[in-house]
Amino acid sequence: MNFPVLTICLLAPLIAALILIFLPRDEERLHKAVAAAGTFTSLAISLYVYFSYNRELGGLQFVERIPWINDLGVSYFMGVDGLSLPMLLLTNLIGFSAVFASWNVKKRTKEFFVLLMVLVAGVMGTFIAQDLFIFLLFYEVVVIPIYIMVIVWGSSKRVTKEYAGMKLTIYLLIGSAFLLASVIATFVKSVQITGVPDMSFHGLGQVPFPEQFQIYMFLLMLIGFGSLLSMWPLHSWSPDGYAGAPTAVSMIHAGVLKKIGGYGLIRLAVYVMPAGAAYWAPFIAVLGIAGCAYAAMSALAQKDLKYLVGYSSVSHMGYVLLGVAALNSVGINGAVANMFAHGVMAALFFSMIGFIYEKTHTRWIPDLGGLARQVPRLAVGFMMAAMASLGLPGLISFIPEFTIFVGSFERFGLLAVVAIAGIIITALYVLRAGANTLFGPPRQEYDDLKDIKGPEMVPLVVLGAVLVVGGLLPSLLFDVINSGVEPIMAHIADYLPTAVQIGGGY
Amino acid sequence: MIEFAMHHAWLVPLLPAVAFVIIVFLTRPWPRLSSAVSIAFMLASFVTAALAAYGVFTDPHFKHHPLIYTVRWFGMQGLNIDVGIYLDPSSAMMIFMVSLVALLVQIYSTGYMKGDPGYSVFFSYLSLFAASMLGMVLSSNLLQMFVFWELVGLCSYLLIGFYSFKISAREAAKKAFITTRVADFGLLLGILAVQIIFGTLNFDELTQMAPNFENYTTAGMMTLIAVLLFIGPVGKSGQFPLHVWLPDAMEGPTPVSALIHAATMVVAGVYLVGRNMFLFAEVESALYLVAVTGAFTAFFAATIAVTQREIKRILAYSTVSQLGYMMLALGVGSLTASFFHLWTHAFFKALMFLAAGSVLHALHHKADVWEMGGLIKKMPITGWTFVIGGLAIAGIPPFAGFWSKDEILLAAYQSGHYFLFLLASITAFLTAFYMWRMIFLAFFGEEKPENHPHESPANMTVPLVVLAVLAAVGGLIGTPSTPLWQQWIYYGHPHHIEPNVIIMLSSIALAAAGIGLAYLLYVRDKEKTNAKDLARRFQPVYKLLYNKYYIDEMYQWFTRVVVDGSARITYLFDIYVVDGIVNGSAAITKGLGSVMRYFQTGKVQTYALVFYMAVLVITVVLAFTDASSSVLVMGGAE
Amino acid sequence: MANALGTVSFWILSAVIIFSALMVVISRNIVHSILWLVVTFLGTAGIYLMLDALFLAAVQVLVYAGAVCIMVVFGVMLTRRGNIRHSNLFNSRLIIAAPLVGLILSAAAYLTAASTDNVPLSDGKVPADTVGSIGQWLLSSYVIPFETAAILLLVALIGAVFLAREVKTDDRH
Amino acid sequence: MPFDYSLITTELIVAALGLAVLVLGLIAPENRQKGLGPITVLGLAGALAAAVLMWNVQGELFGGMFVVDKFAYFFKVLFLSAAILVTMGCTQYVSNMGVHGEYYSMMIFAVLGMCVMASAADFITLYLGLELMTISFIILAAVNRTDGRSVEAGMKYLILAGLSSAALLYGLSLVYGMTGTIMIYDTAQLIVAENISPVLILGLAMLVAGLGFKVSVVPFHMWSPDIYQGAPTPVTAFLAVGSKAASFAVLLRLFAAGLNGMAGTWAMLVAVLAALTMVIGNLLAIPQTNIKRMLAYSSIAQAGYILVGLVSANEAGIKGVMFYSFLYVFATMGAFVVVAAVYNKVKSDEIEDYAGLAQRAPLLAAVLTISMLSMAGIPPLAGFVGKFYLFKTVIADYFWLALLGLIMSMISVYYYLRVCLVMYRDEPKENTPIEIPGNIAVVLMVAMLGTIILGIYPGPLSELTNTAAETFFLH
Amino acid sequence: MTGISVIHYVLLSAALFSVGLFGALVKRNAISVLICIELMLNAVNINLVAFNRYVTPETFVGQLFSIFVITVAAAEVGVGLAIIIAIFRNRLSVNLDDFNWLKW
Repeated sequence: MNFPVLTICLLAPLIAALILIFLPRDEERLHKAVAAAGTFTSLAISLYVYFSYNRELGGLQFVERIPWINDLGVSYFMGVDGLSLPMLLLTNLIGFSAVFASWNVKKRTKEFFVLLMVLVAGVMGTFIAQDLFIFLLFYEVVVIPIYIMVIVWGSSKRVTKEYAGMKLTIYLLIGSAFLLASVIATFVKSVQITGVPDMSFHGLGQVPFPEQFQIYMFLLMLIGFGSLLSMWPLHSWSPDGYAGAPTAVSMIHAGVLKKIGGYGLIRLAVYVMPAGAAYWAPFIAVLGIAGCAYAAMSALAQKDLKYLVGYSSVSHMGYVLLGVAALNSVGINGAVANMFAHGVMAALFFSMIGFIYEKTHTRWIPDLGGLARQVPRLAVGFMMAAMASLGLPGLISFIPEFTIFVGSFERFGLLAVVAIAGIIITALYVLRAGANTLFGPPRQEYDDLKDIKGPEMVPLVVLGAVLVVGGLLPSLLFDVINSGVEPIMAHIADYLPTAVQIGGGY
Repeated sequence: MIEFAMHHAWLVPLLPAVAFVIIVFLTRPWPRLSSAVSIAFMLASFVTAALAAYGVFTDPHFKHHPLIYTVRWFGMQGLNIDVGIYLDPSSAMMIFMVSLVALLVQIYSTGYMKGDPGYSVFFSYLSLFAASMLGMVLSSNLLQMFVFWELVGLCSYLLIGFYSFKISAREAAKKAFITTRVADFGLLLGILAVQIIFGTLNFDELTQMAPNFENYTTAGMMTLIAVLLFIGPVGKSGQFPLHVWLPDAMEGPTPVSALIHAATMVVAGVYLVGRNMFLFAEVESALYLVAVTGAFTAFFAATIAVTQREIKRILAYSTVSQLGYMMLALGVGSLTASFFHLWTHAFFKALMFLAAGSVLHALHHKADVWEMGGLIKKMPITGWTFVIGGLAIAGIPPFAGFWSKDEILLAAYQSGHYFLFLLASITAFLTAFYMWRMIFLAFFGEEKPENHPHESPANMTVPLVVLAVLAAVGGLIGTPSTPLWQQWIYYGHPHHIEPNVIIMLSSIALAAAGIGLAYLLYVRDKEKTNAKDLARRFQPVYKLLYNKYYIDEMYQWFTRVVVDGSARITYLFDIYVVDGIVNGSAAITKGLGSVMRYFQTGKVQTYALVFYMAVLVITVVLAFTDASSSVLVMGGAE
Repeated sequence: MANALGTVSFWILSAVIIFSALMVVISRNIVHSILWLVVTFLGTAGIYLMLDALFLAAVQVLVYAGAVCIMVVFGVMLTRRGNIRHSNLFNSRLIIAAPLVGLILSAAAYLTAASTDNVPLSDGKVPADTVGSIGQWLLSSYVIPFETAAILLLVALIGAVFLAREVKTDDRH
Repeated sequence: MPFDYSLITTELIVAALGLAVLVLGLIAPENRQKGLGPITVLGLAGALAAAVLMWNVQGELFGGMFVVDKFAYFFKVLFLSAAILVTMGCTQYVSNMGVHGEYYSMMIFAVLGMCVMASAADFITLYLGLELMTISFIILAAVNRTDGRSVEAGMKYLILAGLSSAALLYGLSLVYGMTGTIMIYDTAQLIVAENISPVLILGLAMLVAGLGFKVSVVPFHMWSPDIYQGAPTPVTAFLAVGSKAASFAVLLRLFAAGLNGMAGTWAMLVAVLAALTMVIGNLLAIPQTNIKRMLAYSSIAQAGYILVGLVSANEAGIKGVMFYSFLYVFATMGAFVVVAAVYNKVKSDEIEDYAGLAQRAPLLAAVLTISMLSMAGIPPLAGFVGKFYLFKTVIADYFWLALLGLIMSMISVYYYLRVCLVMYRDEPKENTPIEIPGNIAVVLMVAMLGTIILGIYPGPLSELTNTAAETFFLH
Repeated sequence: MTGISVIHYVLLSAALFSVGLFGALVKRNAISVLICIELMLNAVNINLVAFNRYVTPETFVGQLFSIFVITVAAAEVGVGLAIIIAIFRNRLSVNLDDFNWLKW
């Protein structure tokens, strides 16, 4: 593949951002159109890539590789495999939807969409970079635009948006400091061992790191990626952050940005440090389970919709961790798929909450009620997201969750039961929120609300369609993911403990 | 044609699903069109189902070799899941029954729901429900079954909450969903365990493996799996102690109660246990649990039903009770009896609900039977069909319910669970009593002047009549003299239970006694003084029953105090401890900065002082710690 | 004999230097301080003489004892305010500074004394033509520092003039 | 002894330029004084061109007293670029101040001092270069005589620089006494780990203190916030970049080359000082309300990061220092030029007066943001790559230091973002846009693009610093 | 020279340096501090000259060094006094502790 498809995909939003910079300030519609065009291009390309990816062949495809920094062994190495592909698609689905979810932004639209485009491009970059260094370059690109978007366009509730934004930013950055330290150490060690600097994931994966070293490094990476993934107890930025952020940011952050944590955990930590992974897996599982249960319980106590979804996403990331910790094909498949599923679902959720907030100026559940009558389409979107959140079969998140359960149940047995029990609590809070927001007697003050229409429908249509299609045809997702997970599992197989099995063989 | 239907049985669930999509995306603005689409597709589905069922029931080959065809759904190393169709006599019977009832209910709904603003939506939900239910019935593996299982749950949720602006409907829907969700947790665990132990979820493979389960796991684990799997049905089929949602589910429109909460969805649990008989049959104790749960539920619900006042609630408890019967039958190992009762119950209970709906329709949703009376005169079709249903459920021959209930009692008796048999028999008496109590109160006796009932339109009465016919004759295929049912639907090998005349007669007697007592209390005694007297005399018992043993209150207490309380505690822990640590370290960092800046006094000689102090410290530390300097060497050996 | 003389003169000069330096610090009157400073500088020049650095001794006397001290006196005069007798007081740091400096001195003295044997002593003779040699060095090997020093002096000159100049009101446009 | 003048072309050009500007400043009429800025820029550009063209011409003068290697060239290019940027970016600030000739000539002489320092391979040259630079800066700091703060800054710098010079000299004299040479590369041979005079420990402490003062290492840093705040902004900028880089050049020569034999003694010390510097610099930056003071603390922290490169005292470390110093030029210049530009309009350096800058002057806000984030080491900006190179050298032996450095640099984002908060969130107090003259815009664009490009594509600079670092130990 | 070695000179230098430092730390008057710095530089010079005499008598490295130190010291005093005069105009004080506008 000579044509640099991925680079173009990456550049499209950046070019849109560049165009936006030179547009006049008050052409709001134009800003939105440009942003939509930019993200649409990326979406179209990533759809093309997704469906033309050769699943039988597997491995890295659409590869572009240019030497970049010789003494660090860095190359501009872009490519997609079964792991990155769903994430790429997810990014663009959500990026595209986020533009439309922000359709009603009135204040300083130009800056808003410039930052949004940078955000989308940054996230995209992490998923298609196959070189650790390039990955890191993109890893934090997004933090600052997010901060600015939160403080300018965000909203304050329990905490001020300034606090939320700062907490989010600093928390993630400090987490990433651990990651960076481990990356540098890994690199130095790899040069020591092989003598040849190579920063590509593949190259690092081939280095036989000493086991003790792997164990230390994995822990650091776990802290780094774990805080991004809002692993319990490193999650406390998450609910506050989402609550403070404007809709588009919440969508992208909960939808894809968080997933970088899980993605990195698999792509870097597990792949390069398999012995470390094997060592820490039970620990991760415990944290994952704790996260599931704890965040679900916290979500139950929430009255603010965004907090609710914020805690809910912490809870869902617990499942992802659990899947990763299972360290078997099924678990990791499920983890990746669940990241995709949760991304779509959370984005839809946040976009709907965003519309609700925009229209009613409140997210406080007791102040809402009966909206299903007044804004039925919004209610449909909300309920779809809610149902996906509680893992309703037929929507995208059930099969991934099931897969995670299979994978983790196999390894952790009864421990996993706690996590599975989380689905009950999830159902409880999600349904309560849905019921108290949408159902019940309609309130007079909301009688003249306008239902979402036109461009506002895009998030619902796009993400809703993915929710349903992914739920009905999970193989669309799993075949791709599996083609990426299999090589990783084959690579790390030697380091893994034999599975704790229930009963005899299976 | 028949061949086509059998090999395209996936059309049976697909057709209503298509109807759902069409209504949602195209015809929603046109209510009549929507209902037409829905009914047309349902009819097509019914025809296909009927043909397929006909195909199955004409070829004995299928008794032991179900027709299975699957396609890959998704998979990876270690987990491969197919979707497919599993057509055997049981599922053939089910799709026939479900599609028929669904069709009738849809027709009925054109009348009942007329003018409702959510008319199209209602039909779309009904279609979706039919699709899910049929899909569940035809599932070829446990996961697929679970998927549809949950989807019917969703439809149930949506339909219970159809009048979502009513707080009661909203709460009932939520309750239904969450209660069944709790149960599904167990089911899911069971499925996971099956997957992990046997490596497959396909029924056909599992059927082969289950008898040799020792190769895979221990008996204890098998029991555990069976119990876990049973938890799902406990929730879905309203068994004690997860029955609480079912009576509340009556907040939905009455056709929904008829279709979902009487005839089809609630029997899904029974069907699931039946479908997995190969697992349950291997572990005696699990089966016994099923039996006990069933019998107790049957009795327990019946006692509650005795005191209830709202027509649909009485029917709901009766449903719970009848579901208990079915479970009991399964538990004593008679799939035949269980499914037979499932089949007959579907007709008479659907009939009664629809008739009740007709009544409510006429009385503008006045539900208390005590405020009705003499309706049979104004609403003859509704009334008499209801009576047929009442006879059927009470177990009066030759109505359908008699045969199936008799089969159950017989099975219970013959399996040696005499106590359960006794319980079931008492329940039969209670059933007859409370059912006829309702009928007498509502349809006979004096008319209430404030009511202005009128007979419902034809599109509502025709389904009633059809169902009444089925309720009357539906059991005739399983009488001791014509044991067609017993020859087709069974687990393992056909049961040839010798009819036991004593049991038959005693059950008739109990039914008659129940009806008679109801007659005495509520028809003969015009002022109902005796009934009221009884209620007063046994005030504590009456209150206990009337308040459904306070189980709802217990659950409410549990959720409010235990669940919400611990949620609250978790949240407080989160914002004060977890977040407190975060904010605390931030505050410490900031505080350090703010404090230390005051060392920066702005006085130049202070800076110089610090400077040389540092020089001193460095010198001293280096001189006295550094091994490479010769200072230490001098002080040491040299 | 020469040794004894050298030893005696070293101790005397040292005593003078340290005493006068202490007086520089202790004097409450800045003018006295400056006078004591001159003494210190002269003492240092004596040390230089002992160390065969004749040219340097001359420079010391001319530059330090002469030019610098005069300059400082001018500085004092230009900034005189209030009572000259109390123009050179201690500040409150005394209590910390005194032990600090004492410790530094002890550390330095200890380390210095400990290194007696480490000094790479040389037996070479000092060339007779001190001044000539220094001139040679300065303009050959040390030309870059020399030129740099020249520029430095220029900078200092310009800077001093610039800074000490009265700010005219029309300086700012 | 052959004397190859071509080796000191750069210094000669700078010296000549300094004298020329001085003279022109004295004779030019008041209204023409503004022309000195462009002349300075052109002259420095000439010197820069010379340095770049002479990249491959290497050699030593006077038996190694004055070393002209790629390491030196690299730093000269750095000083000159910084000087050009700061001169170009702050012409308006300077003319508002009303001092031209003296200012520009002092600036140029400071550059000269730095150039001498970069090449100095003996104590005397080193000391004189250092003092030339220092005295120029003392005058520059006080150059705005009408502003009490400026003079106070000069005063403080004078006293403290004098005290630190004394320490440095004392240290140098001890090294000289214990080795008998003042040539840095000769001391390397004479001081070996097995035989270290005790008094060298004192000397070492004094040297660390003296040079640590210049690069503002905690606890020798206390001057810098006051002086950075008080001095005129361009001076602060140049002080932060030039003085610091030159002192690092000297520090490297003196420690990594000259005292390499004592590395066992000072490596841990430097590591601890680096850690202290990072922590204190960042923590004290947090409560600041004046942007210059905040940047001063931040630049203290930066010195801590750069010092990490010294700990390993090998080529990789030197390369890290060079790389970081270079990108630090762009970041610091970007930030301070913005500060100067804002001061021209707003007449304040308080952070709260930056309210709404993003709306009044998006470019200024963007450049300030990017510069600060680069200092914090946020990818994909240059600072990240620089930190990568620096911490890479110590991670194997001083893992805690690397981790601490990374954590502290993330904490630093906190106070940088507070500036962003004010700039982006708040509404401007007055809504007039701030026009940005062409020259400032050019500087800003250079700084911004430099920061971004070095971050995204650091390959070429990395190669360059590699070759330059290779020359370091060749003498 | 049995009695007096280079170490004596170095010790003398250390003492003088300390006295100078002490003065620089504790005097209020800026000019006095300046003087004390000169004392410290003088101490260094003693060191340099002594080492020159004992370590490298043939070359004049140490002496040259001290000549440059004297030069620089003179320049420093010049600039220093100028600044003191400038700040005196501004604040009417030469007490260093008064110059604390820039702090924290």
